[in-house]
Amino acid sequence: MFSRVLIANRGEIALRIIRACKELGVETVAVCSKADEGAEYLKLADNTVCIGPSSPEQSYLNVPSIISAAEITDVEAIHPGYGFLSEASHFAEICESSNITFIGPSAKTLKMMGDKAEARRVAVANKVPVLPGSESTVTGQQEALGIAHKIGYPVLIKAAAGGGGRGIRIAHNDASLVSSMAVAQRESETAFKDSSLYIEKFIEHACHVEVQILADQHGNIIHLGERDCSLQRRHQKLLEETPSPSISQHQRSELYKTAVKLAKAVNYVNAGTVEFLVNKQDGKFYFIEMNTRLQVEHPVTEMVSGVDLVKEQLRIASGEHLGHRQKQITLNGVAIECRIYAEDPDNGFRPQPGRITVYHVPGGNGVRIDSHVHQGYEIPSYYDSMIGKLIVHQGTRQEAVACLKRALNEYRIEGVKTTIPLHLRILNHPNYLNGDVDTAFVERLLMNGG
Amino acid sequence: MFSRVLIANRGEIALRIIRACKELGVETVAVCSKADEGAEYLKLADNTVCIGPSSPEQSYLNVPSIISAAEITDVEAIHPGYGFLSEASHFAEICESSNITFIGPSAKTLKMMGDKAEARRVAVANKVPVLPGSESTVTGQQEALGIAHKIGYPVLIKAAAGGGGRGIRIAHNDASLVSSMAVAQRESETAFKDSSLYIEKFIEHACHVEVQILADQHGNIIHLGERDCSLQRRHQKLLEETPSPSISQHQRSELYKTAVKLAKAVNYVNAGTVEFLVNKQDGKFYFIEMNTRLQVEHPVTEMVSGVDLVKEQLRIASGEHLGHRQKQITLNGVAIECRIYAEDPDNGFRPQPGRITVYHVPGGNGVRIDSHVHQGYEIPSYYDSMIGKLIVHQGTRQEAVACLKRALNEYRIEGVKTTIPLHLRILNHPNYLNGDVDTAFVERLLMNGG
Amino acid sequence: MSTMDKIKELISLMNANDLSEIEIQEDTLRIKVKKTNGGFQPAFLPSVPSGSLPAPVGSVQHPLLKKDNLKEITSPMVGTFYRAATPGAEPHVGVGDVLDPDTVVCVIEAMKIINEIKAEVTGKVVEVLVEDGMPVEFGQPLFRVQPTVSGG
Amino acid sequence: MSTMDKIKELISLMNANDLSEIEIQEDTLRIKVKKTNGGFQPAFLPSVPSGSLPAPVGSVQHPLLKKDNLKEITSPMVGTFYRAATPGAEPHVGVGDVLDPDTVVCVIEAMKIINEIKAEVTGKVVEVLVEDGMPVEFGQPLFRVQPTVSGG
Repeated sequence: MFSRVLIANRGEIALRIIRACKELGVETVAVCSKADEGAEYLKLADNTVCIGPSSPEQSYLNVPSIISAAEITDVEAIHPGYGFLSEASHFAEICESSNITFIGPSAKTLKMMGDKAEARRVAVANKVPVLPGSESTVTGQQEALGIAHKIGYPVLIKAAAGGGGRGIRIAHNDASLVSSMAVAQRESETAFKDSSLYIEKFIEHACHVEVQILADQHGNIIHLGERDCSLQRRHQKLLEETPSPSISQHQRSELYKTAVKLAKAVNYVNAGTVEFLVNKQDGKFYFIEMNTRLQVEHPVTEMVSGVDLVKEQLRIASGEHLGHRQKQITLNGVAIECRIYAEDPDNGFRPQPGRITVYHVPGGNGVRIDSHVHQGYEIPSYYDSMIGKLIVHQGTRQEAVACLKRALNEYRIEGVKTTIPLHLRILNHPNYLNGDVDTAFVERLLMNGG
Repeated sequence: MFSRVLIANRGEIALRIIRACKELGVETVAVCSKADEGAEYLKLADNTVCIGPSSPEQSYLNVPSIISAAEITDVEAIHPGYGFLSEASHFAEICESSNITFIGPSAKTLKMMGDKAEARRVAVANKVPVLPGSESTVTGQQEALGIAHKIGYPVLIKAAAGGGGRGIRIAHNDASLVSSMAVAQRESETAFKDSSLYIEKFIEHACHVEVQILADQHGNIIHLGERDCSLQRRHQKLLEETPSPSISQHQRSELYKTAVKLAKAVNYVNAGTVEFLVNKQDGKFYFIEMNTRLQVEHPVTEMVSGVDLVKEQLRIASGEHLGHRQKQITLNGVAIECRIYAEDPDNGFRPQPGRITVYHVPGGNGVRIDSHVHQGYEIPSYYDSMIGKLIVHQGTRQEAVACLKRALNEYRIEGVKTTIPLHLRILNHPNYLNGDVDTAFVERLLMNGG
Repeated sequence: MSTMDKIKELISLMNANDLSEIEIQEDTLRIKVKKTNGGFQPAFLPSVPSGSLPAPVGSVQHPLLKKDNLKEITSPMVGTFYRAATPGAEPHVGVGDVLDPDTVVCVIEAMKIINEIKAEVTGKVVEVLVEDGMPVEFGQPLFRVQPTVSGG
Repeated sequence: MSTMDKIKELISLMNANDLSEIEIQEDTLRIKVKKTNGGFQPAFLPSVPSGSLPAPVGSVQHPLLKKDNLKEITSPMVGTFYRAATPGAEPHVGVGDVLDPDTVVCVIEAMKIINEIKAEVTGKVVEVLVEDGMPVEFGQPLFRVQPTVSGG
């Protein structure tokens, strides 16, 4: 195991990784921007290095600064968390050339799976079903229109370098395709300095199901079940659960097999997630992409499997064999996660930076809280507005929903508005209770008023 | 299932029961004394009834007041929690005669197992090993001396009506037996209006291991593994874990068999705990007593078994069949609980009532918090000084200890002193790490300074 | 007194009384005083409104009345409040009635037993706070009384 | 008393009395005084003292010096601080040296690259805050300078 690790991230996931390191006896170096300097969660790290000003580009995305911080603190490895540099192959390459272990797959894998068109080719070559769409990236309007006509509207426009729901648009006809493409390209150019897109068939009633993979450097690959992340708002996940209430046992085992097959085909190492879209009408599933990193929603998998994914990531990166064989993995009960965002529901769910004046979290049996905030915490305006995750674990879905509701009602947050009322609305909706949800459920709920 | 239940308790266990009821869709009536009136945890109940002044005798032990509160709120059942009236057979009798279900065993069972001498007779009759000692209660000095001479010093003096470590004394010779008896009788008379005692052999190096039992009204009895509660201070438990690090697989299964046998012999119904003392020198074990109620430390069992004991208590009391058969129970990993007391370690661990000015609890994977307090909470001076329980669940004991340490270090409590530093001292002690502990471990640790 | 002097006095009041907020508005006099909160009093979200225990009649506090030295007769037990010993009988007391400490003002039924409640105060009944037949908890105000002997 | 004087007095009152808010409105007199909210800033226990990054030399802030309009030259990057471009060479600057904005005051090595750091201020070096060869983080004060042109 490593003796010292740098965490190239912030907020709840930085704290999540600090906790795992502490439990493994690994020293931690946290990095921070000027906006996060002095934040309380940083005090739980053994060391903190300020790496730049508040803007993410100059701090958490600032590769030279992070590498330099790693060098002056003499760490053996860097954990990138999620977002920021977690899927940046150039960062992983620089780590490799600086003799620092990047805790994640190789730069080569990151590059391959990070290029969605390339990932699609790999999937097709391995007989993994993919959505009808462009076979490689598209930049020209005529090409895009041609593909749309071939596969039929509605179509989805995705930034090749996107992630976290950014740069995704739906077009229902030629005119909206042309205008959406222009916006998507501009956005993608700004965010990722890459304006290439790809286009695929949009499925109206689909659920988003992803399979968690763990693979070591010695060729052992296992899965840890699936997560259903159909509840999204603006393509951003809001509530995730395992097992998926929308798929059959047969579909489930097909998804597991497919995910492991794909991971094996690319010699995947470390934790990864294979995302699928499942058509609720005909039950067919399609590979969307592989997330070559830890996911925000990883705790639901930890709750049902009893496997600590962050500790496993550290073990795998340090060269250890997987501690679990597939047949040793049993998935017990149901886990659901709510991502709590500081957002104003009366104002289009705009992020609400500001000071949390009152903060009290739920507790008790089956409740887990992952959060870096506290009473008096000042939410900076530069980053994600998620202030924590509430995860519950119970024997059945009905019990999990009941537990989640009572826990959400115990929250006491003042100073900023949060998405807690929205979560309660979802949980009280009869369709949610019946497991009758798809990726448009939340948008429909919001359109149906107050 | 019941539609409305009254909770005849306070603090963390009242909140624990409110949470279970909420998750089962059962309405709750909380009761409170004047000292607890307005406490925040009460607001999570559907209804609250003030039952008397601050002193426990006039409120939480005030049977007519509680029954009257149950009648005016029209509840079907009363959950007594632990302590207070939880093992009072007269209270259970009055519930029965008032057509209110007492959530626990029958008044008959409470009476039988509550009388330690009677419990001992039952154990002997069922070939359950008991400690050498008095066969029935003792009140006379000469009788006590005779028994002590027969079984040999040191001996333990216990209040027949005691519990929670109260009224227990060790005597090493005739003089200390005589004086201790006098004090114990006076204490017991005050606390329980019953001055009868019993005397048993004191084992110097013993561990305290107890087996959790669940039994329904239809004759089904299962166990949910053991808890090791050897870490005590003044006979009060401080840290509990499962599985016990001190016993072998063979001893473990013998204890389980013995506990189930005894529970069956007394036609036990609801949740109960059979306590054993295990002699660390020769491995022999002895029945001490049966706790006919929920235990403070029940969460460690919940963590490894996945069974919610409070929900099971409610299901059993409402006449349902046990939801689990013995072979369906699997105990996964290791769970440890720390009881956090508001006490001043620099002042003989005297309870510290007062206002909690800062309160922030740990979170993350494997961490559970059961607590009724919050920032700004005023700890009343009338009751137990426990302000919460921290429970961790991990795959191995080593991981559980590491998780517990990092979690204890995340606590931030100001305004009152707590036992957190003492817990950290225990967890850092090499003997604790090796599982080399007995019931005198904590006292030895405290005597060795610091 | 100057504004500054006023503020200084307010601050010393705050320090002496553990207050967190004082608000004054002098034209049509508005005063707001807040006790130190430190963290928060309400730790949890308010639960659903109570189902079985209806709010007692007139249970809202009248601070102005209280200032006038009114006394409250509170319930010494949990039970059901009856103004008369038997159904249909005349209430023990009503508004305007003069009480001495031994006057029985109502009965409370608890566990099928009828308990007579005495005034334990000398004075005149100003208000009956609980409706006949309603449940009451320990310490709940039952009557408001204008004492005739000593002030509050 | 002038408005400024009032504000100053209010601020010193706040500091002396641990207040978080004072609000006045003088026409029909509106005053609002608030005490610092007992909430807590430090949410977690302080961790063990940092292992690898030693505290920079003289990094403790000197508020009095700061008031005297001293300026700090801070590190624009993470890396290792060297007072000279090559080992054994004379330091670029020392206490008493006069700087103009283009004066190279030190170098910081980051990712094997030597970066020359310029003063970006005109003045005289009063204090060198970091020892040669020590790691520095972004924004860390390196030198304290007495500006010669404009005050702070």
